[in-house]
Amino acid sequence: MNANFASFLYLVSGVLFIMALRGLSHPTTSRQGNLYGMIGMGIAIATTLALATPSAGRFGLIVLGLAIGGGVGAITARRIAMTSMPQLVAAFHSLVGLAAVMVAAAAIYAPESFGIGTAGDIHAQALIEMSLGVAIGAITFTGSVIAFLKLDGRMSGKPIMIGGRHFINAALGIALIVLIVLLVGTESKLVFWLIVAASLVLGILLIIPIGGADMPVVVSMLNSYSGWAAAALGFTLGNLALIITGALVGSSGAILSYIMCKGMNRSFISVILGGFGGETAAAADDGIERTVKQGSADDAAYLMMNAQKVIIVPGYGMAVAQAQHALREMADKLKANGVDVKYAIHPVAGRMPGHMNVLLAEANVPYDEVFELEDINSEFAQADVAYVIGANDVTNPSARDDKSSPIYGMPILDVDKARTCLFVKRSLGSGYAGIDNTLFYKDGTMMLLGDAKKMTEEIVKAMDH
Amino acid sequence: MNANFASFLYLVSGVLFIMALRGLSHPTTSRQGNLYGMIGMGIAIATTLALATPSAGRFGLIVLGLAIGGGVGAITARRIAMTSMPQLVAAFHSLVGLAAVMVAAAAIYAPESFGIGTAGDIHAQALIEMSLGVAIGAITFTGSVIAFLKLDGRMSGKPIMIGGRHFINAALGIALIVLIVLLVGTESKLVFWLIVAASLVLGILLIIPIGGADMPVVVSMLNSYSGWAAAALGFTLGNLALIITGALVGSSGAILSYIMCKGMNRSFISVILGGFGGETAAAADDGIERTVKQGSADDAAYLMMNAQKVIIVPGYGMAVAQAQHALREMADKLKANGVDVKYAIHPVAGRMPGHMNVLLAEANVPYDEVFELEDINSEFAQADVAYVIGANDVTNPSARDDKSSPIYGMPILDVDKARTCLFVKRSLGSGYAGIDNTLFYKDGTMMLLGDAKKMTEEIVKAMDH
Amino acid sequence: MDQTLQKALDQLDQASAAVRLAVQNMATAPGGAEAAGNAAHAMSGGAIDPFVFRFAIFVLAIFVGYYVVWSVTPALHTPLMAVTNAISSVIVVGALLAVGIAASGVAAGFGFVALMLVSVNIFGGFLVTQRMLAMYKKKDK
Amino acid sequence: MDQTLQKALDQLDQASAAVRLAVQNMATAPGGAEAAGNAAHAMSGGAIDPFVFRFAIFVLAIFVGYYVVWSVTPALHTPLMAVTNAISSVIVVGALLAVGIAASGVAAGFGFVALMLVSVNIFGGFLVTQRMLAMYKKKDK
Ligand SMILES: NC(=O)c1ccc[n+]([C@@H]2O[C@H](COP(=O)([O-])OP(=O)(O)OC[C@H]3O[C@@H](n4cnc5c(N)ncnc54)[C@H](OP(=O)(O)O)[C@@H]3O)[C@@H](O)[C@H]2O)c1
Ligand SMILES: NC(=O)c1ccc[n+]([C@@H]2O[C@H](COP(=O)([O-])OP(=O)(O)OC[C@H]3O[C@@H](n4cnc5c(N)ncnc54)[C@H](OP(=O)(O)O)[C@@H]3O)[C@@H](O)[C@H]2O)c1
Repeated sequence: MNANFASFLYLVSGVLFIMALRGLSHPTTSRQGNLYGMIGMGIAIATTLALATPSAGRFGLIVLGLAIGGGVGAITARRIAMTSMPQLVAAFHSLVGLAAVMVAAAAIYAPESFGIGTAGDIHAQALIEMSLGVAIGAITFTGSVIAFLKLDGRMSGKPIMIGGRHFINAALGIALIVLIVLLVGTESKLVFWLIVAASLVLGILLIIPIGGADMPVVVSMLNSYSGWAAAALGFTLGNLALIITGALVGSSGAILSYIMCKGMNRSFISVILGGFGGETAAAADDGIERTVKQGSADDAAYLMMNAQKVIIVPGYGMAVAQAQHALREMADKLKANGVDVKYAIHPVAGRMPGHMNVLLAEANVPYDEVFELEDINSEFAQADVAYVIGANDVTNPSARDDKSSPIYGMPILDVDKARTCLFVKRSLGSGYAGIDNTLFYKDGTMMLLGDAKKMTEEIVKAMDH
Repeated sequence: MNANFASFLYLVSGVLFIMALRGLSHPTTSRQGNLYGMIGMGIAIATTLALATPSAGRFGLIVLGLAIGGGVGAITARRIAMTSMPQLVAAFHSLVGLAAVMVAAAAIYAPESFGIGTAGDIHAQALIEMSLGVAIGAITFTGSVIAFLKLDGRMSGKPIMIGGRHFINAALGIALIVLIVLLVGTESKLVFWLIVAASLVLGILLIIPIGGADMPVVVSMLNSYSGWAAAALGFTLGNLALIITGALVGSSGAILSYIMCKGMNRSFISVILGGFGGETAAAADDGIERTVKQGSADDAAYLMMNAQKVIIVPGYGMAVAQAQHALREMADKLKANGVDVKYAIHPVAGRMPGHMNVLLAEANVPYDEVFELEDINSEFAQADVAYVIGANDVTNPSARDDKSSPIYGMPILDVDKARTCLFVKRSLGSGYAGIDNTLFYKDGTMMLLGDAKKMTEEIVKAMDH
Repeated sequence: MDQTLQKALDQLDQASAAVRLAVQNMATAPGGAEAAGNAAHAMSGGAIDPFVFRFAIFVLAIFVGYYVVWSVTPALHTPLMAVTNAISSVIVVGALLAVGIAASGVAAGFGFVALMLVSVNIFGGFLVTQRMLAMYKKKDK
Repeated sequence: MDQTLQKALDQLDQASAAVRLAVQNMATAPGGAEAAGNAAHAMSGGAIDPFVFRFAIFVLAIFVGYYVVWSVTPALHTPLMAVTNAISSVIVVGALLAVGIAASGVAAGFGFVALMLVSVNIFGGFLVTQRMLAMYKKKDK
């Protein structure tokens, strides 16, 4: 195929990827957007094959590789539980990172095939671009593996703080720069692998001090990294699709990290430096005896069935308990009874952006019953019941009222303005931020202690009486 | 200067232009944005000079050209009345269009200097790009001249409908394509000038059938055209700044045209085909006698001074009468008296997008007292007085209620929901759309017939009593 | 002047023919074309390095990314993460090249591993996104 | 194989030197470099035409324009028209080239006219925008 035409097709696939992201501006256009993305990927693959015209044997290898990987991918995609999305995304990022390293290695071992010079005489520019790509790729790989392990609970979510880690990281960073300069000078394969090794270690060291609960920000940041790695290799390969996509993915990850940090009212730097958020922080016990009004499923059923307006506030606990289907059933019962039911989603409810929305969508909750914070917050004042299920921090009034609180300034859902506030959780323990929630002890609050799913199911049963 | 570095600088200036438009997302950042634009232009000019390294004589010519043009431009910019902005923009567009033609001519006469081949052997691709640029440029030129004449009242705003004009336009279009093919084949200068001539005529023919009041859409469309012409020449000259800017300007003009058409609830095609909106259509006289409540400046002053909330709705008549300063004075008096004063701007009030905002800003009305339709429309129900000054169509309830009205479906400001609606205009005549406004005859309406400025001044005086 | 140019161009044509021959001889190692390209590049002097263009494309794509991502509705942020992950696997382009034409077996091997890894992503990423998006439904009434 | 290539490259160097000479001779008419560039382009075969890059840049800039203009607040639509008008006068680049180095006097003349026209725009456009924007003030309190 003519190189110009090929470049044009790569541009087309880059534009299709833009359209894919653009589609996500609304649920109705999103499916078509995803289709654009698939077509773009198809065009990129077909163009490369037409350009490379591999021999029959090599072509067989390609089909084999695509089939094995594709099969694994397709099965994973079908089987994965929606609640495991954060882990899945982290795992997928690690693959892209490692693939970037492998591609760069292939380019170093066969520079002619990639048009970046001949063995022993690779263009300096290509070497620089490549080493950037490989370093970022390797960091993405090990970083994502750690994030995956922490999110999947296979590794403790506790921050692992190694003494002098800032010093070690700085040393590794300097070593990386030296190695890249060396690589450009000597083009030695050993130096190349040293770069890979240093970056792999750096990836681990950068992520282990970050607490498990901060992993979503990390995953998004690694997403951004994988984009920059792809863009760097795109420069080496002179491939427009890679450059455009790399920039898109790079921006996207960076913006999502920013949105999350803003939603938590924390600085990106403080997240990255780590040390925040252990596993499950115990409730602060300040010795003051406070009374809590506890209720039963029957009480809750009675209250809601006689309400005019109920707003449901889901949080991380709903995801853990997989309570979304039971919740939907409960809402159906209420609606059948003429109650106005809405869902209120805080921007950082759950453990990744849009987490609650996906789970509710999975349970067939129509998206036009689901509202964002700024669109629904004023309605709590008119609501009879706020049904808070597995959410905690996102309702904590100290973020609004108590200047000394570590989460002060984070926007919250004003559930305390509702006539009654039902709180479904297993204990009086705190949430992700490890801060006591004063709402539990308020007059209008009724605690429904128990697992989110079980409790909701019991309420549904009680509604039938 | 190194060609690579020059290209990089052109990219920088393109990015600065993007930042210039980005700044306009908010008044506070807009001034800085404009500064970015100036810096970008400075970089583009300096880079070209460094690249071309003209002889001393030629350098003198350049300084002379910049000085003459710059002087005229600066003086015009300082002297022009804010109410003449539509004309000014049209006039400026015509300059860009003509300049594009001249640059293309220079390229044809000295192809080597532009790196597009040698005389008699210019690259076909460059010829195609250039003829597109020159054709669009010439259309922009004459089209903008007509728009300027119509907007400035030097030519009747009435649509001039030539018989068979669609046929003539189509013929000219086909002739243009044939000429372009010929140019690529023969590279004849005569053919080049024929292209210019045909495009100049086409520019005139395309715009004269369009009514004066539709000129804003035309100006915006021509803005878009001038962008595409610049981009086409950017391809010829291989200049990144031109390509990027052309695309920016092209999109911008297209989007503004779209916004205007949507605001008027008309299709772009119907605007372009022309024939709509004569000078001042007489009020529809359907023979039915309808009573109108007329009031005096004293009545108006009394009503407003005793109101709690007054919403001011300016329209085209305020611009014509230059009543913005008097209006501001009146609002000051009201505010001093404890009255809550806000301004409501319809998206197509006046004769160009943002027209009213500029005029109010000129009269020192703070922009946080000025609201867009969707942000203020619900407040009319709580307002005691809606002070409609020189606006008409944008308040016409038939757009909301009467399916047979030609403007049915256009969003309007619900001034009829205010307790009293004061209407300042010179007669019971209609506005731009030529449709009778039923609001004049409603109970809550009081007509203040007279020039907008004089009437407002009288009201201000009456307030002092 | 014209003659000098003519002579030069003739010589250039000769050289070009010779290089073409050399390149054909080297079918297995396509680095020759590259070398010739470079020589030519130095000659044409004023020509602009493709890097500049690529950089411009990169910068503009960042702007596009910035705007397009901010326009994504928060409710779809999880699918956004999945789909950006899926499209970041265009790196498959490099893997295909390595498996398809790399002269060295080692390189082809690396390419094959990359290809497998990234295929997981391509299929997994788009399909899981599709699965998620299929769940977002409007109230049916 | 290596010898053939060596020979070819030697010849190429010769040719290149000759072309350089020719180009120097043509200092007044820089078209020569272009011709040499083209010959070289055909040779390097796989090289990508700058047009493709420019087109990519154009397409991405349209996306950027689309988003950036929609993000402009309606209150500033009039300044937007003025500023886009001002920046569209980067066409000054072509005018400067024509006045600065055009071999033909006619071309330089056209360039001069273009330069004058477009200078009106540059200064007028930015200054009138500045004047307008200076008027947008917040409530002072
Ligand atoms: N969404 C994001 O992108 C993101 C990213 C990073 C960090 N974060 C952080 O995550 C937090 C999210 O707030 P949130 O209100 O959704 O969650 P949260 O504050 O972490 O609270 C979750 C609550 O759910 C309860 N819970 C856990 N398992 C449960 C089960 N099986 N049944 C019932 N309840 C259960 C827990 O209380 P018990 O132990 O008493 O049951 C816990 O208090 C915020 O602090 C946010 O900053 C979010
Ligand atoms: N903004 C845009 O971008 C744009 C673009 C294209 C078209 N348009 C169209 O323009 C119209 C704008 O609506 P509009 O309500 O602002 O204006 P309008 O409907 O055109 O009405 C303006 C009114 O001002 C009155 N008037 C004129 N001179 C006056 C003076 N010296 N003193 C007092 N009153 C005076 C006229 O009535 P008298 O003759 O009785 O005084 C006229 O009815 C819409 O139809 C819109 O579609 C707008």
